[in-house]
Amino acid sequence: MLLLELNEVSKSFGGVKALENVTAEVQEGEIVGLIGPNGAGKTTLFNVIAGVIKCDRGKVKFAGKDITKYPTHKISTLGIGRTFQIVRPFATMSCLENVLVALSISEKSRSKNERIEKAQELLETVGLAEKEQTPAGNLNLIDKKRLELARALATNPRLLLLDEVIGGLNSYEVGEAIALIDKLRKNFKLTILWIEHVMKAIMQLSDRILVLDQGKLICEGTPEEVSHDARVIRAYLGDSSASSS
Amino acid sequence: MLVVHNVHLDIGENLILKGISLQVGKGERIAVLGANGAGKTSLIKAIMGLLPIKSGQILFNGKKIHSLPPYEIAELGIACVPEGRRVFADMTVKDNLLMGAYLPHARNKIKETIDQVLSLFPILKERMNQRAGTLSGGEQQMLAIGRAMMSRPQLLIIDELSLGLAPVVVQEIYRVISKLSEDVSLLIVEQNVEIALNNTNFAYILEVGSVVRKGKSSDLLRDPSIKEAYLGM
Amino acid sequence: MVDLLLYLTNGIVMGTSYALCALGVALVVGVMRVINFAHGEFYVLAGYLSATFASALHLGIFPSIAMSILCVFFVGLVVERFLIRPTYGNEMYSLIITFILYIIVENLYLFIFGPYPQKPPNWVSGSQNLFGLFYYGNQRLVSFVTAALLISIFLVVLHKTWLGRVIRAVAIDREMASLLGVNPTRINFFSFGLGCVLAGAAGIVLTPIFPVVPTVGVGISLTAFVVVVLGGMDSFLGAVVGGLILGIVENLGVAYISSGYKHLFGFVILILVLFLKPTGLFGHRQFQ
Amino acid sequence: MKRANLVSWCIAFVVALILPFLVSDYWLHSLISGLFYVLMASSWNLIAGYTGQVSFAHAAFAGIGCYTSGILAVKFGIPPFFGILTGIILAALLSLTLGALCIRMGGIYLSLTTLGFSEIVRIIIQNEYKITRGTMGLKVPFLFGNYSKITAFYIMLAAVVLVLVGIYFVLKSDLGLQFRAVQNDEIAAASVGVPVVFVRLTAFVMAGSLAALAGGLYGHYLLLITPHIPSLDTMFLVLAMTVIGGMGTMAGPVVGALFLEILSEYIRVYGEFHVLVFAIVAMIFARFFPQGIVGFMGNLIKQKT
Amino acid sequence: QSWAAEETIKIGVVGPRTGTAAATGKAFQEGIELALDRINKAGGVLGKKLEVIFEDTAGDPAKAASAIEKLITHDKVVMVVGESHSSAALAEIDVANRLKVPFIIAEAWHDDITKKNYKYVFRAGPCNSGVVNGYILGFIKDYGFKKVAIVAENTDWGLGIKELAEKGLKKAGITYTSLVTERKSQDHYAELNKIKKFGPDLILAFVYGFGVHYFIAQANEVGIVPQTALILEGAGPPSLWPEFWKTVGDAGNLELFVSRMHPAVTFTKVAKEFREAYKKKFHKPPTDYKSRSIFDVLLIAADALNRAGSTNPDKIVEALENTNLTVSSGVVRFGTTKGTYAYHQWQPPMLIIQWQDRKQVVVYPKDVATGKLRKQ
Ligand SMILES: Nc1ncnc2c1ncn2[C@@H]1O[C@H](COP(=O)(O)OP(=O)(O)OP(=O)(O)O)[C@@H](O)[C@H]1O
Ligand SMILES: Nc1ncnc2c1ncn2[C@@H]1O[C@H](COP(=O)(O)OP(=O)(O)OP(=O)(O)O)[C@@H](O)[C@H]1O
Ligand SMILES: [Mg+2]
Ligand SMILES: [Mg+2]
Repeated sequence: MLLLELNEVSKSFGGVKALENVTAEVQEGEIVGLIGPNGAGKTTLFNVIAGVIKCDRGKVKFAGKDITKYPTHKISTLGIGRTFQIVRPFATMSCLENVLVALSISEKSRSKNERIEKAQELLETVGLAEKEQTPAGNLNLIDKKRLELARALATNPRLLLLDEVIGGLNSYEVGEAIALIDKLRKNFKLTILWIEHVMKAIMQLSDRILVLDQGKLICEGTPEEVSHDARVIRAYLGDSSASSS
Repeated sequence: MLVVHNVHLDIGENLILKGISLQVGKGERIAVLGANGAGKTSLIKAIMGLLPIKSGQILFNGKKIHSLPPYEIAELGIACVPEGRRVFADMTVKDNLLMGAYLPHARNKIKETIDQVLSLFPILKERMNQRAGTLSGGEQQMLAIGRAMMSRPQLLIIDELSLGLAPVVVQEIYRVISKLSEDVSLLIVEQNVEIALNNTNFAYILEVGSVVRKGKSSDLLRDPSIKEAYLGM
Repeated sequence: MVDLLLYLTNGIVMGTSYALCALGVALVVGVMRVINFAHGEFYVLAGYLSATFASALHLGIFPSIAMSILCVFFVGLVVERFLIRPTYGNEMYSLIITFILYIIVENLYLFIFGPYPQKPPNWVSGSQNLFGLFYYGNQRLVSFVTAALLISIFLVVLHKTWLGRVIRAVAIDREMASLLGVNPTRINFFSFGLGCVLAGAAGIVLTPIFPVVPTVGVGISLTAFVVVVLGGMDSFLGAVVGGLILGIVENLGVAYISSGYKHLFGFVILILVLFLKPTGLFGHRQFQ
Repeated sequence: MKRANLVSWCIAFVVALILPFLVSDYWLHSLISGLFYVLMASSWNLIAGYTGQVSFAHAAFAGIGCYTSGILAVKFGIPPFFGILTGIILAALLSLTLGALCIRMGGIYLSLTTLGFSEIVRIIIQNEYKITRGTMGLKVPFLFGNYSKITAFYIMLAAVVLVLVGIYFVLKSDLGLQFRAVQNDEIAAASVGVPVVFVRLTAFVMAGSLAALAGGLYGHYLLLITPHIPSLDTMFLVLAMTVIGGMGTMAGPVVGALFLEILSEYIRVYGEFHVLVFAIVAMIFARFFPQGIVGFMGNLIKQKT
Repeated sequence: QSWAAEETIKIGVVGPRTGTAAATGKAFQEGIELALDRINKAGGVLGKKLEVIFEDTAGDPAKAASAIEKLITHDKVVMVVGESHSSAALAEIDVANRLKVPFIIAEAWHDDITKKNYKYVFRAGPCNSGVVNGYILGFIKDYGFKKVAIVAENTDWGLGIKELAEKGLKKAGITYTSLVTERKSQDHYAELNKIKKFGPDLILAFVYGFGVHYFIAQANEVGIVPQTALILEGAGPPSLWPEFWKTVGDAGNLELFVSRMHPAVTFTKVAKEFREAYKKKFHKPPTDYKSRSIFDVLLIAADALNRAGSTNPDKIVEALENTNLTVSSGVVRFGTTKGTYAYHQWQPPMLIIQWQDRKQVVVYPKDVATGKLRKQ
């Protein structure tokens, strides 16, 4: 089933065209990688989907509903969870409370104790069980990223947007993270759209990859197809015609 | 001239630079290459005094500069074209250029330098009284380079020189840059590996905060493993 | 018709000094992202000092003005150094600090200068028959010309001199300016002092007409805030136009609605502008 | 709530209960004013301390509360109890409107808009003297029955206890969690589904209504309401009390309000300068102990253990 | 402290020491010192020394109410005197009456203060009706003014006196117009423009405080005063404050004001003594007559206490009702018939004075006039 649909999405900041006519689809159950050079507009695309930024033109549809003009919190309750490239924990609140904030919305009908249990469960899933009372601001970056993940999962998402969750990890940790994401995806029946510049990870885990460059979707396909696409190679290695002088 | 020695740098708990060393000699053109998030911009920010380093040393003409504020580093003769160009959008092109010559030693030779810069980038001459924010991306990049030139630096650092620019423009800018390097040493950060290697003498390749390769640009250009490394396959 | 002309004239005259004062707020907001709640207190300080220097020290009008401005500048620098600098980057904190500062200073004035209005001697006396239609105080006309002149000088300095260029550059992008060799802390320091001087200049120009009492400062600050929001917080031109608009609206309001509501019009405009166009008439940037 | 905390709150409450029998009539007046400021500061803390919005309209809402009820009592003979209720409703509606206008923008814009609103309220009260009696002050009846300070004290105390307990439960509820989330990071809060504007608006309306309650009770105790209640001077006191006590803590505003009120009795000898002394104390706290008395003591205790 | 309390009898004074009318506080302070000197030299009251506690009202009714309450409940004063703002006084009399402590008002003019017929409230000072009907209207008629503009501040006093003046003018068939203004407003051009269009030959300014200075200066700038109209300032002291000439400059020439004191007019022997004592103590002649007003009420209070022979409030009230005392402004006798503002009221004789080349010239009542009214 078609879960997310982007139709000619455009967004510019002053003169910068961060997104230009981006049209793409994500099927339910897929894990889709989003790559592209720095400043390509990947994060902006996430922000548009999540409603943090409103696009200038185009349409975003989620599960058949037009959510282009929805406010962020409503989009979240519809089932889109996300993490942030630059982590944004609720710094003065404990890890448990961070997750409880999300549960207070997504699990309104449940009792307080049930919610606390669920929050503890989620923290355990991402490996933060020991730190549930630690203020989120005191965590190290990796733990903050874990917390982001737990918090996003607590919104009961159908679609999870992950923005560079692996960035900054060493190769051992990357391996662990990949395993975690894979596990979550199965346990929670998630559809995932993720941005990553650790190619190893993205190639290994994604069903499909979208490539953005200067705001335009220049390629999409399986990891295999994408890695052999001329435009993609050019976007990374440069246009050889420019270097001829 | 510039010596970066075993620099470590954290942002929060995240280790961004893990012992980087590099050198820029007089009159050299050096490239720093690497994928997204490798730490190139952070390195430049560290050199310019915008980010504090945790350990290591940064020397410029033998003087330690790693604990100086940016404006003192600029005063020593390092100019920088930062990522995203950062022209003063609400000011005219002319005022932007003049701001480049803020430092006293540059202000004395302002006429001379401005002529020089305008002869390198003739297009700016036509835009002198236009608001910088209304320039196209390429023009803004030229303005940013021109502005940096206005301070008559000994070392010019450019982050993401070709980012967001049309190939023709990139070509044009590199042509100018190569003329520049007669008086100025250059440290250029690029993702566009091929272009960078074609236009520099020596290159360092960064990966997750460390230098993984270094060598003469021409040698690296010929190395097939480089291309591969960059698509991560 | 004659009435309207009088109200317009008075609006423009008053509006010009509003603009002068508001330029100081615009400068400090633009460069430092600080809303100085005590802005009007510098107006009051200049008023008191010029009156004191003229009467107690028997200085002439102009020497006492020059000395007052100098003092205001130094007081501004001291305030920046010890109270504002620790708040950099936290605009709510600076707002709270300057709000408390306003209360302190207002009460200090009461303590030092007493509750009585004080004014420096008029620069000129008498009045003019304007356009052959109505009489208008000479001091007001002279004050208007002075304020207009000061505004022009300020705008010229801002756009044509190194100092102005640097101030604008820091206001647009502090980090970039520092990469070009500008010490932004020093520019903050200086800009705050200059902002205070602008408030002081308005005080100097207006106190011969409206003597100062310890409590007028907050009204001046509020007027200046209304003006910068109206014009756009990051626009100096906006402050000038905003000042004129406010002056005219207030005068028409007083004339045709009620004098008691004089200051209400400004706030109604403030709220409307914030609602309809948060960046103000000439502003681009929204502050967060 | 931690046991030690609960115990200290209970002790404070019991002391408060017997206090009227221990102090002179005159001190009783100070205590009642103190309780009024506890209400004001605690409710202002709800927006400033817990959702990070510096509103300058708090005193204005207190003014709306007391003038609404006062005018209803004077012109239509409506008993203060219903008048205060009407005042609260009016304040809620007005804060809803004002909040809807400016809360989206937040930050400095909220501060400036509320400042403007507060001046508008003051100017209207001062100018519509035919209804409000302007600076002359409106004479209003006592809360109910015959004038008695003891009655006033207990009514105020009851209001304070109710409000504090209410605030405590709000803070412990989902809403409180969301307040803090919004204060920490709006965008992150929105992305987990917290309706940011709604949450801030709720805090704003709650605080506005509570201010109206405080103002109404206080006005009918004073028997005379003047534009001094909705003035920036009152606003300053509320802000100073919260800052000195400690923003973002339950006890902070209570401690701050009582501390300043009692301090004000001792610095009365400075006559016209007592505001100056207040302001200097507030400045010292804001500048050197931004976490306030409560935060400062908390840190001290933490350091010792 | 309790030791001292037994040694003295305490009287409270209420008045503005801060805010826009702080000058009154200063005048009160001077008058209090002189009165204490005089009373204590003559043996004090009830055999003890008299002590005065002066509490600030800041001119704000709410503060005034709590100030008088503090004096009575905390400082345990036996009487309260003073006040110069009607709004504040109207708040204070309720407290005084509720707590049953005699209160003699010196300078709050609103009729309602005594019209309420409170048992414990007296006024030994001007009231609006007395001033308007007894002096201002007579002055207008006698000097043949034809068109009057009234400018009143929006306070109890301003609005009250404006209404009385309107009534009187209407009855006398004199055309008038009235404007209400804010006490604190500074720019009066728009209002003055309206007045100018009306074209009066007299402006009655019922604005207390510095506002009236600005008004006069600006009226001169726009060519009304004294070119086409004279101005009569209805509250007195602001025209006597040192800041007056600094602010209005030459525009103050020919300005008229209501006063209770003039060096050349001495109603009683006490007036002379006051003047001498004042000069001796403060090394300058008295200017603000409110120093003398407070002096007088303190004498009245001391006299009543001595005659009552105790600090019992009801006895004091009785003694006050039987007052027959010569003070600086005349012989005090309080009215005792209930029903009107004249109850517990004593209206002192007033003067209308004109500034002529910076000299005070009494122009009304004509029997005590020291010179002629100058219109140009
Ligand atoms: N709020 C904003 N205001 C102005 N420009 C913006 C804003 N957000 C993003 N941009 C610009 O839009 C472009 C795309 O940015 P975006 O953050 O989406 O890139 P990205 O693909 O996520 O890059 P990265 O790999 O560095 O995270 C950049 O040029 C950026 O400077
Ligand atoms: N403020 C920050 N907080 C946390 N992490 C950061 C911050 N700034 C940068 N980083 C991280 O530091 C690492 C290096 O970033 P840097 O910007 O130096 O890379 P770069 O090589 O310039 O990459 P790019 O090609 O995107 O410009 C990245 O993983 C980035 O996510
Ligand atoms: Mg990104
Ligand atoms: Mg970079």
